[in-house]
Amino acid sequence: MNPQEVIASLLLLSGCLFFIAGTIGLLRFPDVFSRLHALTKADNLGLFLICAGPAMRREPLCSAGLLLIVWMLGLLAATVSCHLIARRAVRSGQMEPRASEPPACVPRTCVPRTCASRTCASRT
Amino acid sequence: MRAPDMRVPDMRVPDMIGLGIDAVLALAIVWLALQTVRSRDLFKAMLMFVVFGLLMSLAWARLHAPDLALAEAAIGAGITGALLLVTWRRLQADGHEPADSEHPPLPLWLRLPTAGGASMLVASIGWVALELPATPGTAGELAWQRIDDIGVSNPVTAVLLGFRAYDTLLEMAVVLAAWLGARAVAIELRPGALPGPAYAEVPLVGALLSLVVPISILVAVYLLQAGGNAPGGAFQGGAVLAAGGVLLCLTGRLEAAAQTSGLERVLLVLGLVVFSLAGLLVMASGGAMLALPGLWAIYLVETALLLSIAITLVLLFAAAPGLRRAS
Amino acid sequence: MNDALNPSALIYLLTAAAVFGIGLHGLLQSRQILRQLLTINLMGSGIFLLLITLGGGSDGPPDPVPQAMVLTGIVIAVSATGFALALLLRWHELSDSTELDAVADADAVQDAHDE
Amino acid sequence: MTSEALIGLIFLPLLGACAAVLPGRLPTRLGIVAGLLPLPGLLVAVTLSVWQQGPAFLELGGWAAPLGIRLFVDPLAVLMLWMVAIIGGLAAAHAWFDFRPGSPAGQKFWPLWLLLTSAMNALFLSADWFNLYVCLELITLTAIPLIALADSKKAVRAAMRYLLLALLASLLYLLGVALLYNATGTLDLYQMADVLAAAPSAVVVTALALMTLGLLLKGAVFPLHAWLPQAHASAPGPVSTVLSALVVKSAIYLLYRLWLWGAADAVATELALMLLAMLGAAALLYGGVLALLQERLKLVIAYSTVAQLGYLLLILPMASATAWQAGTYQLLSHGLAKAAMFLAAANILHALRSDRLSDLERLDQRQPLSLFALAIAGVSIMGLPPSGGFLAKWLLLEAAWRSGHWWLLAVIVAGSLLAAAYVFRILAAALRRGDPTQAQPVADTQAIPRVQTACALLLALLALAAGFAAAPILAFIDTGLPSAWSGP
Repeated sequence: MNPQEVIASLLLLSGCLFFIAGTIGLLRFPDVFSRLHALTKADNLGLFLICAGPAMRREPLCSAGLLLIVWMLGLLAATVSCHLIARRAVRSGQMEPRASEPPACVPRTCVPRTCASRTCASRT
Repeated sequence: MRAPDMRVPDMRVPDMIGLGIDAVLALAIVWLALQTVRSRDLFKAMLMFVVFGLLMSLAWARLHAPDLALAEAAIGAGITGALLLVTWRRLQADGHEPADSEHPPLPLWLRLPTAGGASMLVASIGWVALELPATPGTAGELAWQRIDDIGVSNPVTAVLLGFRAYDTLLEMAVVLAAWLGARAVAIELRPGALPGPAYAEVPLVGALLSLVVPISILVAVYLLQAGGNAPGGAFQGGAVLAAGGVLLCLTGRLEAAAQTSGLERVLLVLGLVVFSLAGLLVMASGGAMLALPGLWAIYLVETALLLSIAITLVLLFAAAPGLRRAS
Repeated sequence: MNDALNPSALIYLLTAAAVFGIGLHGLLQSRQILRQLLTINLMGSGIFLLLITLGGGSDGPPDPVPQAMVLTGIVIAVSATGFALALLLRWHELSDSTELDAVADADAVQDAHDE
Repeated sequence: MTSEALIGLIFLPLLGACAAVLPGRLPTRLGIVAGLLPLPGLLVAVTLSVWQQGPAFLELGGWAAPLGIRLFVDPLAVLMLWMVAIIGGLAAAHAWFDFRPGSPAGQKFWPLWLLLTSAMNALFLSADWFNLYVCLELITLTAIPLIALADSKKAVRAAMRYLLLALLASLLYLLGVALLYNATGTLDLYQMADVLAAAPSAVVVTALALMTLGLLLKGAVFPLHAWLPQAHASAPGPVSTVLSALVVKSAIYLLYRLWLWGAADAVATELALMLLAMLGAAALLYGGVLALLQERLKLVIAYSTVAQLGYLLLILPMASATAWQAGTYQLLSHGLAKAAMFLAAANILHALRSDRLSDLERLDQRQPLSLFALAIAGVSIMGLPPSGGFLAKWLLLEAAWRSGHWWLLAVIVAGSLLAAAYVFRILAAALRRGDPTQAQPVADTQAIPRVQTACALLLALLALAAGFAAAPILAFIDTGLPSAWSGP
């Protein structure tokens, strides 16, 4: 396993970790905005690491360049779709809870039936 | 002579990692198919179907069918997913959500055995077929031996545009028939029925379009010329070009026109006409019907096919007689 | 392929059979035309997967003829789906329902003393 | 010369359809004229060459069988091509008035009609199983929008149901083709015939069963016929004509190719042929009874199609030259008669604005020629001498007698009696005087272009003439017997 292989597999592993983190964020976070936050941040970095992994192992530069383009396109698509989803969420009234007003209930402890606040409603 | 980059690992040596990937991919595909069928909400079922299409393209890649991986990703998941979602949006246009009615056509005790029996039949017959020694002299081996006569080194393109060119020609007739059929049954478009004006004024979308649409054209042309010696070809290129067109429709840059313009009509029949005339000219000049003489003829026909496929898929997506630049 | 059956072809064979069965089950289960189209596409994918798994088994380079058949099949499937969705929109506009038989009973009565 | 004619048969309507898509009236008219008129001329050349030199192959692209696709033309294919040219041509003449080339309806109708003609010609000529799958899909995707052109709720529902079942049938057929290719390594129909015996029987039997199931569903044979009546009854006049006379028969034609040429000596052929004959008998009786119960004229004719298709499957276990003559002659005479009936029914529906049997009284005064055409076609459907239908049923009885299938004799006679019943029921309803008190004025019926009535009448007379002109046609059919059927 020459050093290039080691670095490549390390990059791939860390990329997968970031994807797992993004997915966990998607499942656990209470509302649209935090989920979007988790997804775009973690997955984009994960995608970069995964693209960088094979780029290290490939000798010719052009395939590394291709992987870079793949990542750029992924980035572009992720940011625009995240922007549009967030814009639609705001327009359809799922306002994010203001920092000043304490959230009606702490999401993890909140039992959907009893708590009527908007954030719980949107989570169930 | 085989295309240099068509590396072909021997499938019989089961390397464990490859096996692991195949197993996970197979489980994911089956789970997604199950979700597509079982999820109560139709919108969720369609999304599951799109993801199923993407994983299917991975399965094609694993089965050493790169052309199919491209086609499945571009056509199977991409365009079909876009068609489904835009139809879903139009079905909702007047309010009510199409939901599955409670009483299925066949009771469960009848459905399960038929479906189970069908898949057992397919599995057992497939197993028997896999067990048998490969039949000698199949059309595929002959294709590999005679591939140089076509002048193209990608075997799938050689089969599609050389050995079985007649199939591809009739397939283009099917694509044209689909558009003609869609036009024949089309509902009169209520103004603004084309989805997407809401995204018209978002600044970010403008930037996206100015980057992605040129890239989709570039990729389509690359796939077209790469079709000769590497995975690619007119159909995959056409689907990628259509994706650019679909983006323009979604973001309100293209509007539904009342009439199909002359140019659109010419583009629609271009693929079929160029292919037929090329074949007939070869026959008139003494050769066999549809024996495309050289590489230039194949690329000429492929360009016409690409344009026809792209315009047909975009018009099917827009479900409008024609398209024009948004005023 | 004549000696030990290679496992990865086996995996894809079982996937193809499973997807075909699930598609058929979904087709028999649903009344929604949209879902029926989804299940028909699923069954088509199952058949294409079977075609390539059976074709790809030969120990030489992969057989291009089944690949060309599947490519043609995918393009035909998307054309048929495109037309079917246009017909569904037409049916939805005429009968205000997205199911074929939901209105059957009402229609059967209406059929009897038609115009 | 024949290869140019064969290519012309497929590509002229195809290019005609492309021309019809282009804007303006001239290209559409040019497309129709160039697409449909030359077909009989080309067919004369093809028939002469097949008669003199016998069946011929044409390798497309110059590639030999397993690699390339071959066209094959033999007497059965020529017969079906003649039916496409004649019935398609006359139905097109009938449709010229309902779907004027310049009108918006015409713009939607003609490209699809020309593509359907080209697809049927391609199917009857092709000798490659996967190419036949593409032809079947093209026929489905052109026939269904033509049904939906009728713009009524029933038509669109029938079109949607037909589409879903047709897609399912195509998938089953494709699965069979996939297994056949894996078992034999070739896709060519006639080359596969000799390889099939050596192929593994389990895979071959499953493949043949799946393909047969798909074709039975597309051919609306008895248990799988649910989509046909509503589709054929609610389609526009000329469309239901072509559907009943040609499109449904393309599936039966493929069953003939599959079981009599492709898998002639496969392991399960005798059992399969007997099963298909039983299905045919069931279709004959079930269709006849259902036709008796219908209230609308076009539904009676549609169920009559379901019944008459049964005759085509009865010949399978008989395996003799007479049986083959009977089958092909039934194909020809039923096609002509059924086309005449549907065109006449379309005229009546157009004139009286309703085709309910109860509204048809004093039809002889209101629509004499259409009723006359309906009656003559009924004569051929019933099998009364001297019509073509009679000759077909006579040959069928003779073949059944010779091959010792006694139960088939009873079924054939019962089928003819049922056919007579529902045809006389129509004529009785049409010749009723109705109560003279409120004498319906003759003038209230809408005038129909004379050409449309002439088309229906011409087809009915052709069905009748088929009875007289039998000798040359039967001699021509004899040159192309299926390989295993050389007996008397």
